Amino acid sequence: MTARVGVITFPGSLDDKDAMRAVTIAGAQAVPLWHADKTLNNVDAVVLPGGFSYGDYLRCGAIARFAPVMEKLVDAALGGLPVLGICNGFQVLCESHLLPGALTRNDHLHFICRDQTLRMENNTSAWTTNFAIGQEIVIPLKNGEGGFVADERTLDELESEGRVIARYVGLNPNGSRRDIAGITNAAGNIVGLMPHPEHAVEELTGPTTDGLAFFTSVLSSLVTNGRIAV
Amino acid sequence: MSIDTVSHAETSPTTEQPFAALGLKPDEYQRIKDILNRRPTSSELAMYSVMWSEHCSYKSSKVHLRQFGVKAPKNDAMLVGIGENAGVVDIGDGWAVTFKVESHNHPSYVEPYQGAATGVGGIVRDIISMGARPVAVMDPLRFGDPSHPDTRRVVNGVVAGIGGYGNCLGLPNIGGEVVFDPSYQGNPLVNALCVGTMKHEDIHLAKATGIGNAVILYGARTGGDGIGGVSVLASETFDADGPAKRPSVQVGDPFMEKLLIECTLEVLHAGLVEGIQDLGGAGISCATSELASNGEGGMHVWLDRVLLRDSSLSPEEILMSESQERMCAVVTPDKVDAFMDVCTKWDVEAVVIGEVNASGRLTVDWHGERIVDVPPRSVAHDGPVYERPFARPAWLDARQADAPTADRLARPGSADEVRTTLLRMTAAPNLASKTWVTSQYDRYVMGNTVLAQPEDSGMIRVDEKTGRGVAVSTDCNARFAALDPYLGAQLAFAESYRNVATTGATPLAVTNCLNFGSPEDPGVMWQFERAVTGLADACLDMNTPVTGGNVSFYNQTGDIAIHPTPVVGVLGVIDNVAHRTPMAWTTPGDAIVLLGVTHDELAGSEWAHEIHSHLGGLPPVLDLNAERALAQVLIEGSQRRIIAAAHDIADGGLAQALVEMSLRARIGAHIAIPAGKDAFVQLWSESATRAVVVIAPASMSDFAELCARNNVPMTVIGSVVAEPTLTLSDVYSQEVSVSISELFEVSESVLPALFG
Amino acid sequence: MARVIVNVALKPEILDPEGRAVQGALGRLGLTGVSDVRQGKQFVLDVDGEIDAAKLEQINSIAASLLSNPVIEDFTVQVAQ
Amino acid sequence: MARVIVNVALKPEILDPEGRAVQGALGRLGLTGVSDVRQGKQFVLDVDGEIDAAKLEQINSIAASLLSNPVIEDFTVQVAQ
Ligand SMILES: Nc1ncnc2c1ncn2[C@@H]1O[C@H](COP(=O)(O)OP(=O)(O)O)[C@@H](O)[C@H]1O
Ligand SMILES: [Mg+2]
Repeated sequence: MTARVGVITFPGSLDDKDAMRAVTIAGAQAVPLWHADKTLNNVDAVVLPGGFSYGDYLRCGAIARFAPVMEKLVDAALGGLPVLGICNGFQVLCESHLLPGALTRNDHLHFICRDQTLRMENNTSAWTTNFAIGQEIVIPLKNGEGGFVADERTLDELESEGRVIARYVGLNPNGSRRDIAGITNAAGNIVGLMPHPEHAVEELTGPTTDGLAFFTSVLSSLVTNGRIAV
Repeated sequence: MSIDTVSHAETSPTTEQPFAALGLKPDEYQRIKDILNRRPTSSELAMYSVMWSEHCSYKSSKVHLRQFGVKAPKNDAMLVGIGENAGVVDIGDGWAVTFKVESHNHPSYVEPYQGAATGVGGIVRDIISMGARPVAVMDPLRFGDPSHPDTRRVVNGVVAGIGGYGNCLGLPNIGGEVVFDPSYQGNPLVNALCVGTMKHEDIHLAKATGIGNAVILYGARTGGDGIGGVSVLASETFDADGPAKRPSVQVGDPFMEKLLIECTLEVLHAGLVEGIQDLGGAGISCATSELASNGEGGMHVWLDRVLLRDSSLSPEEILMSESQERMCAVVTPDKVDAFMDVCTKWDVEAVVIGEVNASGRLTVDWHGERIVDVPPRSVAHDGPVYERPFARPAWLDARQADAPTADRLARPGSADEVRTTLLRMTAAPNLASKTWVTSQYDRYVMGNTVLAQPEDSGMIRVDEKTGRGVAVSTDCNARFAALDPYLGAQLAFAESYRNVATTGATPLAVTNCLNFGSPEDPGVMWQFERAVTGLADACLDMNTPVTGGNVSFYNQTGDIAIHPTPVVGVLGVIDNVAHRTPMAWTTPGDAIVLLGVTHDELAGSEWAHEIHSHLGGLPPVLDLNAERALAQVLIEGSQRRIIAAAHDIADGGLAQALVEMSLRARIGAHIAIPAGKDAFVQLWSESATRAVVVIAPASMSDFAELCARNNVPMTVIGSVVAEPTLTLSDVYSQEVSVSISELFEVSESVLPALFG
Repeated sequence: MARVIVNVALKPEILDPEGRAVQGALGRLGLTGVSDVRQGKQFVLDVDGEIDAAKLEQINSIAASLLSNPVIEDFTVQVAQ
Repeated sequence: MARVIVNVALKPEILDPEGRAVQGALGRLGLTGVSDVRQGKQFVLDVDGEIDAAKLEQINSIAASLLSNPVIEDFTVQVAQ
């Protein structure tokens, strides 16, 4: 059985089609989910895509958090459903308190789009099992509010529990505390990532195909955890 | 508040009206009275004044622009030509592409962020109103002197505005231009281009057909912002102390526009729409009169039904409001409910404001009273047409005589001087890396960007299954146009054409944005006429029709006009984007080949500008047959996969092309200046119709045959090396060598230091 | 030390997309009867020494040029403690 | 109708790059002695009817959840005329 991976579209989501393409290339079935629906359609995992949900007015992710579909998602995520929030999706996860911390305006005040080197620091979360620890990858980064902040205690906790999944290498593109590019929750099923793996899944259009492993990882974890049969 | 109704106008013929304040000339006002056989109501006056403004009516440019139609090459690819919101071309496999460039110059000086943002918004709505999904944007920009204190404000605001709007819409930015010249100090140019794709059957036109059909206004509410904005702004010259009146500017809402895109494409694909029109300059006046006159010729509008943001607006203001993010659709009565459901799904407000009828008139009521009753064509199409006087400016002879010959402008004459010049040119703001700008734009969204900045053209995959795609470039060296506007426009076209061919795509169609000074100046009008003629002649010769464009006049401060800046965009098609030619070499040992011939042509060059602040002489000569042959080699070489990399030679000459290729590749090259040639001329001349190509040894004989068959001169000038160094040998008998890290440092630091 | 507060708001006739988005969200969260929401910026400046007339004049002119664009925005300047 | 003003500011310990950029620009424009600049948001809500205790409570809770993010921001609510 192929895994069904849902991709939620909020008004203003932009990378939803890209996320669906990435899911498909990884070998799963992409299932579109709509912000106003109160169902997750029996999917095995969910991607919250990048973009500017509700124009990113007020604060990125602040309004999307209150969308009807999010009620279902929060429950399911707390119940172990693998969830990946990319960029705006990461912001929604923080605003929903599924992940700690917040994402703030880039320290240089500009939107930035670049091919970003990351060092993978976790290969136990649902979305990172197919990476090696210490592996360096290059995937696009594009955000205006990507600076990860949290209080020192939370940061220390994330570090000591191995919940920082990836760090910026070389240039820190947004002023993120401790160069953090992505984190996971304690259970390892919910991951937030500022850069965009879905834009690095094809030779022709991405800087690399390094992003694909995030999507194949979740398929592996679903099998390992017995959430789907092989 | 009393309403000026039609019947009131009939009975009060002597009422004084502020036609002059609205920008109408006495004879234009008289013409309105002749058309109506009475004085216009205030609402009618508002409509005529915005629709007959330079910006909306093209009254000064029309007589010249006709050449694009008259001289249009017979080209089967053209599905929709000039006159619609944007032209449409067939790219094969049932796919069609529409693209257009538009200016938002004046508003971007007054409020750079919002001016640029709403410029992107406006062109995107033109594309959706053709039925296409927007898939990419580009932004040709011109700013004043980089070291002028005001330039920083304008650059930062414009770039953030283009990024802020385009990024939020989810459209990849795949190219553009950033050029600095003091001539743009008080008149920056913000041109925005959008590309859209659709299947042939999805093409839609702006016409109101079908008697009894509903006219639906949907999108943002109508507010008091930008009333008369574009039309008044775009038709007035700023006086020397800056903007004389600071008219209201519109604020863009890209989120609303994103909803509008999705909503519009959904109603179009569901077959719910008969005709559609975006609301740009002149707002409801424009949309209703154009829809009506392109259809059966009659429409009635209940203006009080328009949803307002500010309930105190008068009917005149509602008619003139240029609030952004609105569209107008013509829908059969049985489909109105379905249309409204789609709007509700996307949280877009919509209301039926009118009905198509057989009256032949455009009538508008305000709370039951008739305030407009006009023939729609007289508003939309029969505006005044001016045959403005034009004359070759007297100063041109002296400028053309002022050639940058070796005895008049000091040239580098030793290896040391060449090295110094190479670094200075790499640091020239016009040549330095534009990463500081382009990194503020999302180029990845939608996942179909195959090439983007700093490549020669942007390239988008249109069909994910077959790999069919399009490439687009925009170019213009306005200094060439200042020296000779006819040739300057042709050189702009040739560069853009070449940039498209360089990436392996076949040029198919042209759009343009003609940015000039005041049409009331005969010298400017002459530049305009020459540029249009040059472009039309070149397009005919090269079989690439002009499918649309935009004119921006009054780009001048006091008596001083900007350099004539005819920005030309060329669109090409490529069967399989996997075969595109990138600009960077990758493999040590590959040969580096110069295509074309280099003459001593430095007039209008970046070298003359940057090193000597000089502008004089005659621009490079252009041979369109040679240009076509070069393109043939570049395209066939890409299709047969015998070109490993290619880069066109333009601003900054061969030297700059090699620097850019090295920076992109991060590995170096060893170049030998051909024996018997002057190193300086070889490196910095800007002769047209040249490119650098990279050929693997195994493909060399095939490539040589290809060049010979097409009569394209080729010279092997060096090879790719593994070391990160660009080495030039035989430079006045010595060697010049620069590490790529040094070039990188120099090139990347310029714009951040100026504007960061 | 004095604290100066500069509030910058879009002019009433100018579209405020952010305010509109907030208004929509308020409705969805059950706060009804909100007829308008405008979102502005607030700058809090800590200035050494006294704010005399000349200094206030200077702050006013900076508020009119750097902190706001008079084409689309209004501002107020207020000296607090 | 009542007007409610909600001011939202970054917590003092959170870096405020916009405030810092303004501070830098103030110096370049010749306004010296500015020891700190913070940039916050101001929401002006026009609410129909009276603001009673229950309504104020509701607005407070929305300010704490929607209008501000307690991880990084503080807010104040103020009823004006
Ligand atoms: N404002 C801009 N927006 C996007 N891309 C830009 C912009 N300005 C320049 N570029 C890109 O930077 C690259 C270099 O520009 P330019 O030197 O004008 O190229 P060329 O000389 O090959 O036409 C091109 O890929 C161009 O599209
Ligand atoms: Mg160019």
